Formats: sequence, C-alpha cells, structure tokens
Amino acid sequence: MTTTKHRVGEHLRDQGVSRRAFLKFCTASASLMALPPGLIPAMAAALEQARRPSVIWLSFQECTGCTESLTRSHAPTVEDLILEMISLDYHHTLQAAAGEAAEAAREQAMKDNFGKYLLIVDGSLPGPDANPGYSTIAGVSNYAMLMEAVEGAAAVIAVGTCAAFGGLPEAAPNPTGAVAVMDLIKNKPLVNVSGCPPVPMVITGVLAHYLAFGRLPERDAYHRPLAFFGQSIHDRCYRRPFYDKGLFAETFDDEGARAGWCLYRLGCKGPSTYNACATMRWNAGTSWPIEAGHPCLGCSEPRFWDAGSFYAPLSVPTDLSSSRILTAGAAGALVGGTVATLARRTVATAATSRQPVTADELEQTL
Amino acid sequence: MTTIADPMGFLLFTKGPLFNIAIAIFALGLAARLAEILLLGRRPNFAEPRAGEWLPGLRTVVTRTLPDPGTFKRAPFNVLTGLIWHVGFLVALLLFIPHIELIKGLFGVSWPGLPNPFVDLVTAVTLVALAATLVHRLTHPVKKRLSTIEDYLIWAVTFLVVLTGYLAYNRLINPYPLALGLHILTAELFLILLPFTKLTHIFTVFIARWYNGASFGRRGVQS
Amino acid sequence: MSALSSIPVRVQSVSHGTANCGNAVPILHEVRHALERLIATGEGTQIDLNAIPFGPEDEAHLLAVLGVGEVRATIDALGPTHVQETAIPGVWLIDYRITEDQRLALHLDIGDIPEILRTQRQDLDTALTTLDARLTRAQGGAQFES
Amino acid sequence: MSPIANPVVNPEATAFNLERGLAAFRAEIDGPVAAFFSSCVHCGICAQSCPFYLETGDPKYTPILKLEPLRLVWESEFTLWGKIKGALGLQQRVTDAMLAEWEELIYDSCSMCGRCSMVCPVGNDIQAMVRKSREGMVAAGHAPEGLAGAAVRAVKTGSPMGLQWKTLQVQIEHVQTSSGLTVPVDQAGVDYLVMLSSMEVINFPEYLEAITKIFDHAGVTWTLSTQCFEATNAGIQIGNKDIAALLVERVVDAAVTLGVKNVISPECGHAYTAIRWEGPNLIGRRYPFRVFHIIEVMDQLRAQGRITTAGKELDRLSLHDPCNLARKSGVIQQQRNLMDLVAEQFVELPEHGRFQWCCGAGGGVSSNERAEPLKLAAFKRKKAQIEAVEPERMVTMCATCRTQLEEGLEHFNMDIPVVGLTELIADHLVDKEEPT
Repeated sequence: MTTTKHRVGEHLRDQGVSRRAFLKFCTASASLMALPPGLIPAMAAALEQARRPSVIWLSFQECTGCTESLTRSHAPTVEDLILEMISLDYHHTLQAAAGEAAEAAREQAMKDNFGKYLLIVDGSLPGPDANPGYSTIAGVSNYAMLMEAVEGAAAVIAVGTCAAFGGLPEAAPNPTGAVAVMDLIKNKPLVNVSGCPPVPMVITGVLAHYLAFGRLPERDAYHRPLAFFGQSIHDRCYRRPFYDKGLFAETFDDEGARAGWCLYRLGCKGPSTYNACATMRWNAGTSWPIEAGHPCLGCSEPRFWDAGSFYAPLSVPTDLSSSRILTAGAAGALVGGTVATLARRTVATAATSRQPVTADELEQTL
Repeated sequence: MTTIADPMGFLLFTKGPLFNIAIAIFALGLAARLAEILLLGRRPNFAEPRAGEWLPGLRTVVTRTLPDPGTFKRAPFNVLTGLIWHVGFLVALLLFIPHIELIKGLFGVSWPGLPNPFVDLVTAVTLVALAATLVHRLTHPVKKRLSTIEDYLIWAVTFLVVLTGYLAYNRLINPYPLALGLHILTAELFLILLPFTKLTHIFTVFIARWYNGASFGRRGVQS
Repeated sequence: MSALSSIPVRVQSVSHGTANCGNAVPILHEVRHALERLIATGEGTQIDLNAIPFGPEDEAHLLAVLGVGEVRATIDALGPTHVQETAIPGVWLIDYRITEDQRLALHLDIGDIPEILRTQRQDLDTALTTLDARLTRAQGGAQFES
Repeated sequence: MSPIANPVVNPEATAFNLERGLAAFRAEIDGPVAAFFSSCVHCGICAQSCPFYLETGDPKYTPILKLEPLRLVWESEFTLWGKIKGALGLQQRVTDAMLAEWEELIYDSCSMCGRCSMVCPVGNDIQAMVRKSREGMVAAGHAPEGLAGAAVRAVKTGSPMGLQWKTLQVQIEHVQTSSGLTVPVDQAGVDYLVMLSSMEVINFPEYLEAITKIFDHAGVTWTLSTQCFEATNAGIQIGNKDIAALLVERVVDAAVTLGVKNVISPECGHAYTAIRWEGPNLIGRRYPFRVFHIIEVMDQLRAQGRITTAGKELDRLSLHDPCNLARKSGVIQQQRNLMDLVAEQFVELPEHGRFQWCCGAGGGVSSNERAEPLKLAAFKRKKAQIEAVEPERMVTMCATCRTQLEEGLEHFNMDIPVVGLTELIADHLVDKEEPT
C-alpha cells in the first residue's frame, strides 16, 4: 500500500486523473453525500488538500454482507478512487496477508498512526459481560480487540446494522450477549452506517465526507449521518403519492401490486425507516426493494428483527395474541360478575332490611 | 434508553409489551364494568305493557345519535361540536387504513377504508371541534358546573390521541418512530382509562339507550 | 408450501398513465424557478436528480417534457460524461457515467454553459508548457499523438 | 307487599336518618341506573330540556346534577373502581348535609316531567332516577313538608286534600239533579270503576257530570266506589313505595270487591302513571283488571262509534299534553282524535306530544308550598309556547296541569280560559241540552 504522506490531490494527479475527471469525481461524491451541487467547488478544493488516512477495518459477528456490498458497489472507479484516497491497512477478508502477518500489520498500523487512524467495524460483538469465546480473532476476543483498537482511533465508523445496533446476533434471545459498537464506545467520534447491508454508496459517502472535511458528518439520535438517514424511506418513496391517495396493494398479486401502489398494508416499514435506498437505489442504481415490489423491512433501524412480522403493517402490534385479550376479558367478566353479584346481594339486603316508611313516621316530621 | 435517544425502542415498547398491558387492562376493566351493569339487571315488571321492549330499545339506540329539533335549536353549538368530533373521531378510528390493519390483526375482521387525505382533513376538523368543546366546557355555566377533573382528564387524553395521530400522519414530529410511539402511547392511555372513567360510555351508551328506549317503548312512547 | 412451479406467473405490462410520474412535475417547477433566477440575476442552478425519489417513469416523463436541443457534447474523463442541451435554452442535462456506462450522477444544469464543459483554469497553467513542448517537437517534424 | 309496621318503633328516636336513606338509595340501584351513570359524559344537554334550569338560568338545576346522591351511592358501593377509590380514601360519600342541600333540587325544582329522559344523548332516564332518589330522600328525612302532609292525609283520610266521601256525595246528588242521570255507586260487575282526584272534585266538579253524560250516551256500565274513590297517589309524589303501595292496594281492593273489568284513571297525570305503570310493581303482582285513562276510554268509544257529537267549538283551541299522560304513558294521539271531533280550529303548540313542555306543577311541585316561586318560573316555558300560537282557549286533561295553567295565565294577565277535554266532549254529545 502506498505512503500516507501524499495529499489526495497530488496522489490523484499522479494517477493521471485530470481536473475535469476530478470535478466529475467530486460531483459523484457530492451526489453520494447528498450534498447540494452548489457545494461541489468547495468540496473539490478541500479534497485536493486532504491527507490520506490509515484505516483499520475490524469484522466481528457479521456475515461479510457489508463488505460484499461495498466491494460489489456499482461504481468501481469511484470506489477505487475513494479507496485510493485511504490506506486500508487491515481488513482480514480483503487483505492478502493472513494469520500472524495480518495481525502484525494491524499492530504496526495502530502504532504508526496512533491517534490518527480511522477505525471501521462491521458486526456486533459479545459484550464485556458475555462469554468472550463466542467470537475471537487470532485468539483475541472481539471485545478486547475493539477496545485496544479504539484507543488510538481518530474516529469510529460502525458499518452495518450489526455493528450499529447489534443486528441479527442481538435479536431475541441474543444467545451471544451481542452488543452494538456504540454501546461500548463513548469517548470517540462515532458514526453508524446502518443497513443490512448498508447502501454501498453511503459507506463511501461517509468516507468521502471524512476526507473532504476532516470530520464525521452531522448525525441523528442514532449517530447515523443525516445526509443519508435524515429522511425516511416513506418520505422519499416514489410510491408515496399512492399512500397519500389511499391506494394500496393488498396482496403481492393484486391489481394494486401490479399498478405499483403503496405497500403499507403488505408490511412496508418505510414510514419508520430512515435510509437512502429510495434515492440511491441498489445494483448500479437499477432498483431498490420497494421498486421491486417488496415492502421495506426496516433493516437500518434498531431491533428490526424483533419488530414483529416483516409482512405485518406498521400499525399492528408486534406481539399479537387474541387469546390474551379473551383471557383478560374473561377475568374481567369474572371480577365484574363477582362485584355485580355482591352488588345484587347489597340491593337485595337493602330491599329486605329496608325499614318501610309509615304515615305515622312522616307525621312526626310535620 | 430515553424516548429521545431511542425512538425505535420506544415505538417497539409501545407496540409490544405496553400494548399487551393496555389491552389486558382494557379488556379486564371493560368486561368487569359490563358485567357490573348487566348482572344487576332489572326487577320484574308486572305492569301490562303497551308495546314490546326490544324494538323500541334498539330504535332508541339509533335515534339518540341525533337530537330532536327543539334541542338542536336551543343548543346548536353544543350539539354540533359534539356530533362533529364524535363522527370525526369514529371516522379516523375506524376508516383510517392503518387502524383497519390493526383491527384486522387483532380480530381478523376488516372493511374498506377512506383515502388518507380525507381522513387527514376529518382529523383536523375533529381537533378544532374538540378544542371548541373544551372552550364550551370552560365557559358554559352548566358544563362548568358539571365538569370534574375527570372530564378535563378525559378531554386531554382524547385530544392527545387525535393530535398525536395527526402529527404522526403529517410527520410533524421527528423522527417518525417517536411520533408513532407517542400516538400509540396516548391511545393505550385512552384504553387503560376507558373502563374506569366516563369513557366507558363508548360501550355503555348502547345499553343505556336501550334501557331508555325499552322503558319508554313498553309504555308506548318512542323515545 | 407447494412447488414453485405451481405458482402461476403472468407477465403483463401495466399502463400506469401518469400515475408514476408524480414526482416529475415538482422538478419542472423547480427548473422554472431556476430559469427565472438565471434571467434575473445570471445565477445558475444545479439540480441533482439522484436525490429525487423517482419512479420508473418519472425520469422518462421529465426528459420528454424538456426535449432535445441543439448542443450535444461528450467529455472523456473518468468515463464518458454526456452533456445535452434541452429544448429549453439554458437548461442542460448532464449524465455522468463511468467506463462501464453506468450512471454516476444525473444533473440538470440551469445556466449559460455547464462548468464541466469550460476549460479548467488550473489546467491553463500547463497550457503554455504543453503547447511549447509540442511546438518544439513540431518544428522537429515529430508525429503527434493526442 | 303491604307495609309492615316496624315492631320496634322507638318514639324518642328520629324515625328517619342518613343510614336509612342510604339503604333506600341502595335498594333502588339496578342495571339501568348503572348503565346510565356509566354513560353520562357531562354534556349538559339535559339542562336544555329542563324548564327549571331554562327559566332560572341557574346551573344547579341541571337535571343530571340532581342525581348526585344516587350516583355517589352507586359509584362507591356498586363499582369496582369506586371500591378501590374508597379503599384509598378518595371516594366522596353522601352526607346528611348533602341530602339537605339536594332536597330543593330533587323536589322543588323537578316536576318529573321526563323531558330530560327524552333528549339525553346517551339515553339516561333521568326522570326515573329522580323518582328513585326520592325514596332515599324520604327515608333520610329530607322530603318537603307539603308532600309529607299530603301523604299523611292520603293514608289517614283517603284523600291528600282530606276530602271525605260525604263531600263527594253532595256533588253526586248535584250531578244527578242537573243531568237527570244516575251516578252509579258500588255497582258490582260493571265494565268500569271510575276513580277521581280530590283536586278535580274540588276545583273542577263539572268532570263528574261530563263522564256521567258520556257514559250514559255511549251505553257504558260504570260505578264509583265508596270504598275508594281517590286515584291520586301522594306516595308516588313524595317518592315512597310503602305509602304508594298502600294507596294502590286501596284501589285494587275496591276494584276486586266490585269485580270490575277496568279501572278508569281520571283527568290527572300522576294518578294514571301511579296506577297504570307503577302500581303492579308496588304491590308485586299483576292486576285482575285493566287500567285506562279517561281519554283512552273516550277514544276507544269514539273508535267504536259509540260517541256521536254535533257542532264544534269555533274559537282557536290549543292542547296541553300532561307529561304523565303523553311522554310518560304514550297517550298522545287519542286526545287529538277527540279534539278533531269538537274543535274547528285546533292549533298544536310548537313542541307537543312526547316533546311537550311541562306546566311546571307536576311531580309534587304543586303540593310543595315552598316551591311556589320555582313553579311559577317553570311555567314561563309553557307561557312562551302558548304565546307562540295565541289560542283563545287551552284544553288539557289533568287537574294539576289545568290548575297551574289557570293560575299561571292569570298571573301573567293572559285572558285564556282552560277547559278539560272530557267536558268539551260532553258538551257536544248529540241528543242533549245546550250546556249552561
């Protein structure tokens, strides 16, 4: 991997990237970051001067889907360019080195760039109180490795819903005691790029932002970059006009489904899901789940595995049980019946023990 | 985590455990209340009836929904605001598609809904009418005299249910899980309070009207 | 579950009419405002169509309304970039693509001429040296490659 | 269930007290009461149906508010929630002072006209609950003196006004002389036993002559009973089922003694509801005879073609429906059929039939001297109705209503005479002399 002394502009020029190409790259990056096109010149100037950071990528309890998403992203040139701009010093799936050599590279990069490197994590990890044996790398528990690596990190990027929120490993009953990265890291700048997997351009967009502006982007309550997670799927959905008109598909094969109507009734979690799918799309911008006719699962939200059926509408409670209602109703009828029976007895007693009024008694009051 | 820091956690709490608690309290409380009423029953009536009880009772259940012309003329504001918000509330409750899905999920029955913008408009009107009823309650001497803390509590809960629903639909509170969670939370509060307050009238009104209609009907008067 | 083959598959085209073009019209209004601003102040506007929630037919509808104008240019840098003037003077469509012909970004540029078409000022620094070098070689009768 | 004298009456002790009252309230609570109180939303619409509120503007006269003691007994002793509140010390209780304050609301400002029961949006039968509340009020010693006096006189003398048979006897002889007809007394096995009200005998003696003529004309067999002639029931008005049952038993006994098929309630509102609707339940058994209001009987005779009239009243007549007869007993069309026989120009009051307005004197208000000002205030509602149609005469069929209309119209210097419908019919029977 190349030296980190270079500034991005010089580095790219050395790679034979022209000014127009650079401008085009900045345009693409701005589009990724959902920045207004008017900011492109300022961004170009900043990127020109940016330094290439060292990046350490740790993969814990994950499925490699996030890495797949990134490496199979539709714009290899741009991805290449962004990856050119960083120095990816450790990624145990992608790097050529293996075994002790790989771990040595990690140790070395951490030492050389202490306080300056960017730490990227995908996957959740067994928490400090859980059995560390559930997930180890080179005999080191995920927890120990994360805490060691975070020490010298300038910022942390949690990629994917597992790293961001615990994801599938953390779903009930959470056998491994999985926790999210943000549960463990409180004193470093952290950004969550959630999604299962995240939109690849969002990962690179966050990197580009970090490169261009030297800091993490603005984030929401869940530390997600607002540029990508600031609006819900529902708000950016091209099918929104159908929702507003009250036109819904009710099965996957009805007229409404064929006409591309809103998928709310088929369980779409778009209204409560914040992500960039609706504008960035997937597979080279070809399409995205809702355009393909499937409701949004809400994969970029916390606990989406435990939020009830993917196919139950958002308004339906997560843990429905009509027998529970019936039981409560029966218990209520029993209680009410008891109260009423006692009350009837009260009335009967009052009626029989009631002292009849006589004219003599009334006369006494006159 | 707090509501603000974990809106999705809040939403899932209101949609999960809290919903179960609320619906259980509601079912238990309401069943108890209805049992209290129905088991008390009526004493035998030995007077020769002029007419039956069932049909006049059922007729009164329906007819009392609208006032007689004289009452309407004497209290048009009270009658109109009351009618408007009740109709609006029922339309929003029963004909908004997400609510229909909820009922379908709970009981397996469903019916056609209304277009969302229409329900939205109805909801806005309902909010205005509800606000008007509060003003009326605070200013009209009779209502002022009748009103108890419970009346204002119930008004507040009802208003909040509609308001949070309106805000959630129009996405005026962000993030949306917080907005939806607040709406569900207020609805659950409504459900929990229902059997123990005058909100019970939602169910007992049918019994009360029937008893009234039956009693008058027996004497040959359409009440 | 029954066998997959038992699920009847019908392919049919559904005519959406204008139902799926609901998001094109607001963009056209935005273009109109940008044009008014250009005429009044000379200030240009870029609209990133990737940031707009478009349905399958929104884009086609938008482009059909804008039409095709006189100028068409292609820039060969980091893959092709197609610049097309629309039938509305001052409204340009810029389609940024990579070598595999996949789209990076699609912009509407409301202005006199898109920035990417202009000669880059920084490149002028090397203009004279490049030309001088080529002159020298020309005088030496050398052959050129672009 | 005739009243049983309490064997351990201590003459020193106060006969009525709070606990006795609460027991009486308790004994009145049933499913409808629970449903009604569960359903009230404090909308205040009932106030718009109450002449006492409308004409005084005082919100304390709101009908549902009059039921607060009964409601508190229900809430604290008949609901789970009330019991929980009670355990927490949050439940308000009925006190003697409260009942003292409520006496005016339950008696003086309520004629039990039932209009509130007719308009309540949730269907609360408020009037029925006022009737129930009066049971508790009597037992707690909070009944108005005027009503207690009437009840005592009714039980002890047979008439709330202390009227004796011998007074009636004089009137009977007068009727026989003036009409040349016989007024049958104690005739066993006839079709109808005719009951009277003391107020009618004293204020409107023409009624007896009128029915004598009508029944003669229609060929109806009927009788008066020396055993019991009084149809009114002071027990119903004060709101005590023991007294009321005792008075009903007297009527039943008289009817059974004579073996009549039918009993006719006179031109009196509450007498009819007392004997027609409450009576069988007060005594706990069905009657061996049927009960009709005189208006019902006349309309039946009319329908059978047994009443032939000639000529019509030419002036503008309007009709006051007694609450007890119309709204509370369903006799609404009958009086209109009869009016059509004899009235050339009959105009309805703006709100009539089941939605008519009370004259303000019913429900014991007229027997309660203290309530005089409220009674007059409530009449203003009727007065406004009458003014709206400007009749030359009013027709009604209840002695209490008639007295109230006469007094009220006179008070407001309105020269509109009030006549009883029975007399009006009697005046137009064919083959009879011109009325004097």
